[in-house]
Parts: sequence; structure tokens; C-alpha cells
Amino acid sequence: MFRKAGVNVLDGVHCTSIEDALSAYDSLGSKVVAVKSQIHAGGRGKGTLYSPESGEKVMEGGVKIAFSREDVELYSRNILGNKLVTIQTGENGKIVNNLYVEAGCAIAHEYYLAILVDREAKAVLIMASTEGGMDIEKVAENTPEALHKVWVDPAAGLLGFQKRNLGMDLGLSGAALKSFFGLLGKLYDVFVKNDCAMVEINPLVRSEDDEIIALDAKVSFDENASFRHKEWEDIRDLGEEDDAEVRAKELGLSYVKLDGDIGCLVNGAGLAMATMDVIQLYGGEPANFLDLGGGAGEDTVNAAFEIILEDHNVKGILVNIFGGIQRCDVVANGVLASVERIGLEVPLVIRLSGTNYKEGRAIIDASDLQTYSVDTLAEGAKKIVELIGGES
Amino acid sequence: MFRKAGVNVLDGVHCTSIEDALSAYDSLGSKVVAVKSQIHAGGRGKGTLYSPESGEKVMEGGVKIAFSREDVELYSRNILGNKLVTIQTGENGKIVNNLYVEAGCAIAHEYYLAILVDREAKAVLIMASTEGGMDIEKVAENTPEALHKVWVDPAAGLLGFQKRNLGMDLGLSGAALKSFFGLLGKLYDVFVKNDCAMVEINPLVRSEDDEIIALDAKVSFDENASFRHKEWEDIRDLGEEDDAEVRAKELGLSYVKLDGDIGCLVNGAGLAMATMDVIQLYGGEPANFLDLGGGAGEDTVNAAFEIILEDHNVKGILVNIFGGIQRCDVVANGVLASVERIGLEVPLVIRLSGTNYKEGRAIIDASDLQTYSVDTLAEGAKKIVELIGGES
Amino acid sequence: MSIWINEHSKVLVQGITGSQGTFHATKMIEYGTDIVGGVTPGKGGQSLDLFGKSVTVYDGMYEAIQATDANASVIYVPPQFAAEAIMEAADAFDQIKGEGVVVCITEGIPTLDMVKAVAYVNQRPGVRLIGPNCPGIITPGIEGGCKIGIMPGHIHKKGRIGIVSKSGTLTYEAVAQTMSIGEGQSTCIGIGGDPVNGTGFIDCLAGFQDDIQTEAIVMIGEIGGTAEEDAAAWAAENVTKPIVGFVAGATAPPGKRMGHAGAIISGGKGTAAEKFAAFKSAGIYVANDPSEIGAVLAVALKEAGLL
Amino acid sequence: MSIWINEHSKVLVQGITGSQGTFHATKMIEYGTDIVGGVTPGKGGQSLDLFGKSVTVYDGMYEAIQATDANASVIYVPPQFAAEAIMEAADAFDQIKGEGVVVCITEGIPTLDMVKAVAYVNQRPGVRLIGPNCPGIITPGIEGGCKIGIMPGHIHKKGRIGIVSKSGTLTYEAVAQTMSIGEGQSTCIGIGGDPVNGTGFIDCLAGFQDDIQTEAIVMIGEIGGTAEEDAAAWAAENVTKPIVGFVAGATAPPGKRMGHAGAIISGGKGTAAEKFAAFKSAGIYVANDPSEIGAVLAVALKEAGLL
Repeated sequence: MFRKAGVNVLDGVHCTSIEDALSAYDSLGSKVVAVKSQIHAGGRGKGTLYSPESGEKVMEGGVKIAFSREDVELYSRNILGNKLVTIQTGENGKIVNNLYVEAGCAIAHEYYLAILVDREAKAVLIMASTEGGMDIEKVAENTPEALHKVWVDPAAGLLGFQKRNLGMDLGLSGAALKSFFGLLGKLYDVFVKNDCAMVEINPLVRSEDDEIIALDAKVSFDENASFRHKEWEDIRDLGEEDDAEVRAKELGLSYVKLDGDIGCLVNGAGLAMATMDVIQLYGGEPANFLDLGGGAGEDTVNAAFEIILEDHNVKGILVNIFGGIQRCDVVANGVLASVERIGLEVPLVIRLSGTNYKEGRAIIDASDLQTYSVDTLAEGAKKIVELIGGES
Repeated sequence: MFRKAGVNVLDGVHCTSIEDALSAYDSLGSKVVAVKSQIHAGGRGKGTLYSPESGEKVMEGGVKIAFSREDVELYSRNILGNKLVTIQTGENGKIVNNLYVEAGCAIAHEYYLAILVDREAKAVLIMASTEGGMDIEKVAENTPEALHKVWVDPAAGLLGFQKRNLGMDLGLSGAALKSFFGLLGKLYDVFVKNDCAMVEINPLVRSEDDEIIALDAKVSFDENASFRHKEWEDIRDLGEEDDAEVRAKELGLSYVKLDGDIGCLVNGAGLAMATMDVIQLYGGEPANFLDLGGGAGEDTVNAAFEIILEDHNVKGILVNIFGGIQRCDVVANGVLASVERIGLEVPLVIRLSGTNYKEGRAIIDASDLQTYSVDTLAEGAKKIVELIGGES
Repeated sequence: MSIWINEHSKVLVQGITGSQGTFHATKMIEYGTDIVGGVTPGKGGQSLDLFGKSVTVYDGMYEAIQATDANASVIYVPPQFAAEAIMEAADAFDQIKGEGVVVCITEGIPTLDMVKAVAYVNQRPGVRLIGPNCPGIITPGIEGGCKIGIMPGHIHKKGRIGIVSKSGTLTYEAVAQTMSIGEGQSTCIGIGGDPVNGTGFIDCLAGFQDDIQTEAIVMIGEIGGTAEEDAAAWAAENVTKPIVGFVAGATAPPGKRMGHAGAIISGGKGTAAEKFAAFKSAGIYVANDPSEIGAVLAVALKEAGLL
Repeated sequence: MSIWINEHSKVLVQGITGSQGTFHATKMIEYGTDIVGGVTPGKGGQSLDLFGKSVTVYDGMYEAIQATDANASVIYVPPQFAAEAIMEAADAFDQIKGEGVVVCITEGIPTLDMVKAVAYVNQRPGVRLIGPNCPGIITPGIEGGCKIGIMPGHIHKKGRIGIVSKSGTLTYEAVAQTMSIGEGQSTCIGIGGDPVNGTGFIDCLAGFQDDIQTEAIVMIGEIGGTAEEDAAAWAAENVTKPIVGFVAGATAPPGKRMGHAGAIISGGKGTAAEKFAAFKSAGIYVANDPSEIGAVLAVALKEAGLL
């Protein structure tokens, strides 16, 4: 994507096998190359690779500099098929199926550059720091003043003086400043044209001959804009995403798996978060975030219920609905249909409020389903925690 | 230009001879074609063609619909090499060296559309009217309310609802509205990308199968933007522009030839206009507008003097300088150098004020040049009118 | 009194011929909202019969405002066209009336579209945008009232509590909580959970502070961004009425988007803990559980001598 | 008093290392203007010795304002870069000081660049843009004064007449005319002859009306557009001080551009006759010849009891 937009990048080859990596090394014609784990998460350089079967540590660092063909072979072997845990992947890490073998360059200095939307300023924000390399989170936390920031006026776009000033803030001048100026303009265009949520170049380097090169990039997209980017379907690496989360999204649900044991089925993102919070407040641990969205039908409720029950950690379910667009009777019917179809072996607490709550409760009460009806979220949380034998 | 940008236009061929026109007719494969005089001025349809030698009238109308090969031959012969006088060319008209032979289309309705910069609103203005065809100047004068207007927010650009609303204002719907929507977006892009001063589509037509087509266009460019449009040099038809005006521009002067007999050499556009006004106020007629620009050197003054004297109507010259950046001594030296080189057979009145006016007057006084020095513009105008024997 | 809308507000529905638009236009009329027309390009001239009321459809907002003298609009158009709809409404209100309230319900508008649309609205200072991705705004009346959005009307009652929230359903919880202690609402506003939106917490707090009818405020935030912190700091300086606050997402893991596009903790910023702390240090009464809001509100009212 | 700038204004010169920039920076210092620094990207850190004063060059406007506490800047950069220079200055003044005066002398800036730049400046309401394609602004002092631009300083004298003009050299004529009846100037502003510019006639009239030092106004227009008509109509309602007006271009033929990009009569609009008529109907004293301005001004002052 960057290369196509004319952004300075190093030559490199995507590989999925050790053989690929070796022939990439041969073809690049650079004695020193970088062998990079490709997963959709940052902090790869400081990550650790583990065997997915044994859980044993295989290698420190998901990005390695290889000084020989043998190095390339060793690093590829240690990376491919193993699990990379970084500061951003969480404990479970991610299996690495892709490598990038990249030609070396004589680096004079490493910088950090990121483009994102600043929600407070309601504008695109470009951040850059002379402290490039691996630990930008720490730079942001410890020395936020080392981060230089430029906000793009939505009306005027990124202006020349902004590019120049940011370059000068990084201490660039002459050819390097000119190279930075050109690169930043192209990167911003990439950001806007592709509806990115974040473009992070880390490191951005100045080579010894004063060229500015994007050495490594992490890009995330604004999913709301997917309707105008059919090409994203090709980029998306579904294998990496949690299967249930992908299926949920296809159904119009928001689902995030968590580590607890109480499944939640809620309408509304805020209420879904609050439900998790209150479960924890009363001593339980939520197994998931699940927002039905607005006005889900019986089928969607049904599917949501199944996704929750797929998680074998789930020992109980709390349904919490405050009907606005969502009708409580539809949820009740959806829940009943699910239970009928796949059975239910864990306790179920249901709280229905708002639009058609009386009809909903009547449907539940009229069924022979073993459930506990409650009036408020707090009651519901207390009840489900009690039922699965947690503290309360 | 429009075709390249994807704007709907009819097929057509540029021609410079009758033979060209006939083979264009053959190649277009449309029985009915339009034969159009190509000059840089509007009102061609209602213009009249005259023989440049005899001055006799040759034909009414610079745009003709030809229903046969014979018509094409007749109209081409009547147009090429003759002088077209329109409401915008002034009395002298312009010799037509180029023709455009255009395929016909079944026209359901003719509209008018123009894009320009509105100086009051400081924004691009799009104007459209259902009264397309030939006399838009009259529509604007007589029924300005029939003109629908849309201003483009400089920040947001031309928005979809603006295109749609303008189309609906023209009474378009369905396929025609969609076609208009697309065409207007492309036209606006053409306007911005090419730094146009004005794009006028007259007529813009709706064909019987509801396509919106730009049938005839007049485009002018913002000359200030020429530094980023090297391609304009190819488009410019120098033959049509007044030779002296073109040369003056190359020297950094603004020169406009007028019909009077008093040449003016002034610094500053406002003062140059005021000088013309005051000459007329005292009974004379200015032969030209001439603004030296800011800080002209002796060579430029010299060249300006020569351009004024090229006009054989000139019976006297008024130099009016209020020095700011412009130094009066430089003007004085330039005038002397000119006179020395090309002689001077008409009276010369000089008014020098502002920066270095004392030095300037001293230079003039020390020379053996026959001139009249005055203190104010009014005195100068009175004096030159008197000297050439006009009323005063 | 109330803020921004009242029982006399005349409301247009943009996207009225879509299924969502038709459904909610009906619900709004049912509640008592004065729906004066609808807008769907290309369907102008049609007339819809909604809950016994005949509603005219216009092709565009300029025409619709001129014909109806509307002073508010609500947008139910799909995300692809929603930013345009916001800008059309903003420009039309600005040009014709110099002011107007635009409520955008649509979820899923691209962030960069909203960056552009919000900048556009901000250049038209008389125009207020609420949303997008929000339940809307409601001012309950003595009977019925003015509901502009998708919230269930029947849970509300006219009263003295102003409610502002990022979340839809949590707003309803807050409403139910006020009702549980016998309090009604002046105006309830869902500002929406998108990262880039129109009206923010501070605008609402300022409105409530200046509103005679409002005597106390409930403010519901969620993880992501620093809008809650900024609002708390502002409130400490500018709001004299008691505020009860809750923040959703204390248990949300970092780096994961919780449903709302804006609800994400990134770079260690935007956590519920930080927001709760900001509330406390600004003297805001904190509810740790939405079910507690009523009880905390009762305490706040009592301490302010309002109960 | 005076308007917008005074003897204490601290001025930066954008494009100071160019030949025009250096020349006019020197002239301004000579006149008494407090030039506190210059800006040329890539030449930061240099120091120029101008008329015995050492002037530091900065790489950008943010840095320069922070270092010098400047409150005005004047732009002598080439047309290709001038709109950017305007926006940089506007943003830097806005962000750092919340206000500032930006005077753009450059001629030949593309119109669409100015459309963008003016919109950008207008979003930063504390920033005033004068020009482009103008001689600048001058407030004569008792000795020297503040001259920001290219006008010949020596023709001015401190006094009570405010002058505003689209034209450069005609402004000097107007100054000379006030001097011919013994009157000095409060502030003289050339707003420039481009079709799209910053400060307009009405801004200047409003400034003069509110300024204690100014007792009468000279206003010089030219053909093209309707700014003179709009200003006359505004003045009739809002200006109580006597105004003397002149319009250049009575003899200009339609459709021909008279030097200034904006000086063109198009579609029968923008003629001098219309503008003179508007002046008269607004009660503005009209001079038919710039050499008459002094005499007409004397009449105006006398009738207002000021002479």
C-alpha cells in the first residue's frame, strides 16, 4: 500500500515458508536483512515467541537482523508457526504465519511517526518523535513532550508549513527535510484515501545518505468505512482474528471474548459494558462483551446465544435488555428458540426493561424454561454470581 | 479538456480548412452536425460574419446547423478567414481561423451552466438556468431570479446535496438528474484542477434519452496560476490576442489598448485607471491603460514607452508617476533613453511625485528634452489635452 | 424550560421513507413530537400517513425548511450518506434560519466523514449537531413532549433532572433510575459513542447549568478519549448544580473496541478508573453501578437542599 | 489611537532574505517600524544587519512569534508560496497569541489559493489579513511610526484622516491630497486589488468609525465587484464620520482586465458609474478627480464642523 503510494520503503518480500525466506534473501542482494514476524499487533521487536504446543519459549524478539543466509533460516524457523506474545497481543499471543524479509539500509537515526484521528480535537493528528524504535508507548507515557504534534485542519488539509515544521522539530534539514516533506505528504494521502484509523511508522529512519524511509508500518482501518473499501477483504487476515468475533460481526453483533465465566447478552454498547462492570462489582467475572445492536430480530438473538454458549468457560448467562428500538418480546422468543434448539445446562438470569417488557416477561413465564427474572441490573448480577457459586 | 475529465460531450473534430470540415462530416457519421466558429469570445451563435477586406456581411450566425454535406461546405467557407463580430468581441470582431464540426444530438432542453469565483462570497459559485442557449447575459440582466446559484464551501468542496439540489432546481429527475450530478462533479473538478477563472457551458443540453451533455463551452483561466500550468502555453491562441498586450505582459507590464489619442505611462493599476479618467474629465481620450507595475527598471520604462508610441493614434503622452517602490529617477532615465533611441514627435507631459521625485525632475530638467513638468495629475491632464489641441 | 428543544419544536425527518425513518417518525408522532415533514431526495411530493397524521415528503432540506419553518431535523439515512445529510441540514438551517438542531441517529459513519462534517457544522455556529450513533434528545412534556430519536418515550416524565450520556440504553437506565426516586427529566441527550461527534458533554452541562427547569444532572460516560475528564474539569469551575456520574467499561480490556467505535482504551489512556477519579476530584457524585444512580441522585439532591 | 497597528506593533517579515523582503524590511526600519525578526524556512539562525539593526531570521512563524512576541507580520514571498505563508502566519498567531495582523504584499497569487487561505483565516477570528496585492498598512507617528508594507513613508504625517483604498499608488495620491490641505493620517490601508482578499472596505470603515483619532475617512475604490456598493450601503447605516470617495476606472472598457486581477467590468456589473451613484446615495462626498480629494475633504470637514 505504501509502496504503491510512492512512500519510501525498503525492498522486501512477503514469505510464508522457510524456503520462501531463503530465496527472498538470495533475491534481495543485501547481505544484512531484517526478518520480521507479520501479525496485526505492535511491539513485535520486543515480543517473545513460544511453541504453540508445548508453550516453551523459542526465541526473544519477533524482528531479527540476519547477517547471513544461516541466520535467515534459523530465524524463519523460530518464527513461522510459533506464537508471538507482545505488549499488545495479550497473554495468548498470536500464531505467526507470515514473514517479511527486508533489505538492510545504513541507518543514521530512527524516528517514530503516527497518524491518527484525535477525537478531542476532531481532526487528524500527526505525531512524531526523535525517539524511534521499539518503545513508543513508553515515550508517550514518560516524556510526552518529546512527541511533536501537528493537527490537520479538516478544511485546509495538511499544509506545507506543517510538514516542514514537523520535520524541523525532528531536527531534519536539507535533503533529509525535503525527503521527510515528500514522505509525510504521501503518508497523509494514504491515511485519508484508505480511511485509516491509525498509521504508525516505527521506526521511520534517516539513512546515511539522508533519505527518509518507512522501515516498519502498522496500519489499522476505520471499519465504518468498509463499504467504500472492498479491497479490505483481501487484506484482512481472518485467521488471526477470533473466529467467534468475526462471525458475530457478520451478524451485526459486537462480541468480544473475555476470560471470565458469566456470559452476557445485552443491547447497547454502554449497557453491555456496564453489565460486565456490575458483574465484577458483585464478585463475578464476565465471559464476554456482547451488544445485540439496535433492533435485533429473533434469529440474531438466537445466534448471539449460541456464540455465548460456544465458550466452554461459561457457567451462567445474564441477559440484560433495556428495550428502546429493541423489543423485549423479540428477545424472549429468541432466547426460548435457542434453548429449545441447543439446550441449556447453565443457569440463566433475565432482566427485561423498556419497550414491550411485560410481553417479554409473559413469554418467559409462560414457557417451561428454568430462568430467574429480575427487575434491575444489580439484582441480575447478584443473582447470576450467586447461582454459579461465586461470592456475592 | 472536458472530454479527458470524463465530462459528457458530443463527438467533434477541430478543423482549419473546408476540406477538413468535409472529411470531419464524413467521419462523424451523423447526418446533422453543428459547424461552429472557434474564437475566444461568447455570443457566437448570434454573431455576424464579415469579409475582412471589403467589410461586407457574409453570414448571420457564427454557429450553424448543417443538414447536409453541401451545408457544411457552405458554412465553412462563410466562416473561415472571415471576421466574426459578437456582443463580446467589440466592433472590430475577430478573424476565425478554427472551426469545430460536431455530431448532432436530439435535444430535449437547453440549459445554461457557469462556474466562477464569487468575489463577494470569496467562494466558487455555480450558476445554472433553464434558459439555456444564446442570450444568458440577458437572462442575468432581466430575470436574475431564473438563475439558480450554489456556493461551494471552500472547506468541504462541492457536496452531493448541492449537485442534487441544483439539478432539481433545473427541474431534472431520474436518469437526467443522475447524469447532471455526475457531470457537475467532473466540471467542478476541471474548474479547480485547472485554476479556471470561468467555465461556461452554454448550452448544456438534456438529450431525448435523458443524458446531460456539454454542447458548447467557454473557459478562461486565472492567469495568476500560470506557474503551475505549463500546459496553458499550448492552448493559448496568441494570434487572437493583441500583439502589444502580449509583449507588454512578457515584460511585466499591464497594457490595454484603447481608442483615444493620449498615451499614458503610469505606475499602479488604480492610478493608471484614474489617469485615464481624469484625461477624459478634461476633454481628452486616453489611448491606453498602462501600469508599469512595482519597481520597474529603466529597460521596462523604455519598452513601455515604445509600446505606447507604436500606436499611431497617439498624439501626446502623459507620464504620471507616484513613486512608492518605483523610483522617479529611474523613470526619468528610462524616458530619456527611449526618446534618445526612437525620437519623439508628440508632446510629453511628466508628473513625478513620491520616492526620489526631486532627482527625477532634476534629470528631466537637465536634459534638452522638450517636456512639461507638472505637480498634480489634474494639471498634467489639462496640459496634455491643451497641447494636442483638444478642449480644456 | 428545557434545553435546545421543547414541545413547540418543529421537526423534519431525513430519510423518512426508509424503514427506520418511517418506523421512528411514527413513534415520535405517537409520543407527541411535532413532525412537520420528511426529506428523501427523489421522493418529494409524496405524502405519508403516520399514526393518523399526513406528513409531506420533500426532496431536500432547503425546500423542506422553507415550506415548514422547521427548527430541528433527525437523520435516519444509511452511513454512506449520513455525513452529507448532516451537512445539508446544517447549511439549510444556517442559510434559512440562522440556527437549528440536527440529530443524527445513524450508526457506522466513517470517522473521516465525521471530521469533515463536524468542521462544516462548526462553521455554522447557530447549528447544533447531536450524535451521530446516538439515541437522540428528548424533552418530556406534561403530556407527551418532544422526542427526537429512538428512545422509548413512555419511560420518561417531565421533571427537573437533566441527563447526558454517551450510551443509548444506559441513558434509559438513567431515566429509569430517576423515576425510581420519583424524579422526572428536563431534557435527556444521548451524545453518541463515536470518536468524532457534534455536541459534547460540556455543551450539555453548560445548557443544563443555564436551564431553569434543570436542578440536577446525571452524566454517563464510557471508556475511550478524555471527554469525561475534560467535562469534569469544566464542571468543577462552571456548574453549581449537583451532578451524578457513572462510567461504563471498568472491566473492558485495553486495545479492544467495546461496540462503540470510540470505546477503546489505547496507549493506557481512556480508562474508566481515570474517568471516575476525575469525577470525584471535580466533586461529582459517583455511582459505581447504574442501578445505584437513583440512590446517589437522592443523596445529591438532599445535600443540595433540593429534597 | 489608530487602527490595528500602532507605534508599538512588533512586526515579523516573512520572506526577509528575498530581495524584496530585505529591501522593504530596511525601508520599514528606516521609517521606525519595530521589525523584530524575519522568517525564511531553512535560513533560521542567520542574522541580517539592516539599517544598523540586527534582525534574526527564523525557520518558521511559530518559532518566530514565540521568540519575539510579535503581533504582526508582512509577507514578501513569491506567489507560489504566499497562500501557505498567510496560513502559517494565521495559524501561528491564532495558536500562540489568539490574534495578529498579517499583511500580504505579494501580487499574483492564484485566486483559488486565496479562496482557501481566506477561509482558513476566517476560521481564526482573532487574525486579520490585509491584502494580498496591496501596499500594506501604515500608522504614522509623531516621529516615524509603524509602516507595514511598501508605501513611501516620507509622504505621511500623523493626523486625523483614515484612508482606505483598493489601489496602491492612488492611496499615495490620497495621502498627498490630505497633506495639501494640511491634514495628516490616522491609519492608511491598502486592501488590494485582487478579487478575493482579506480585510475589506467595511472592516476598515468600522475600524475608523470606532477610532478616536480618526475624524474623517477617504475611501478609494475601483471598477469590478460590488465591494464599494456594499460598503456605501453599510456606511449609510453605521458611519457618522464624513467620508470622501473616489472610484478609478470610469473610462475602462467592459470585459478588459485593468491591471488588477479584480478590476474588470463583467456582465455589465462593477462599473464606476454604479459605484459613484452608490456613494452619492449613501451621503458620501464624491471626488471626480483624485486631485480634487483634498478640496472635497476640506468641504466635508467644514460641513461636519471639523474645520
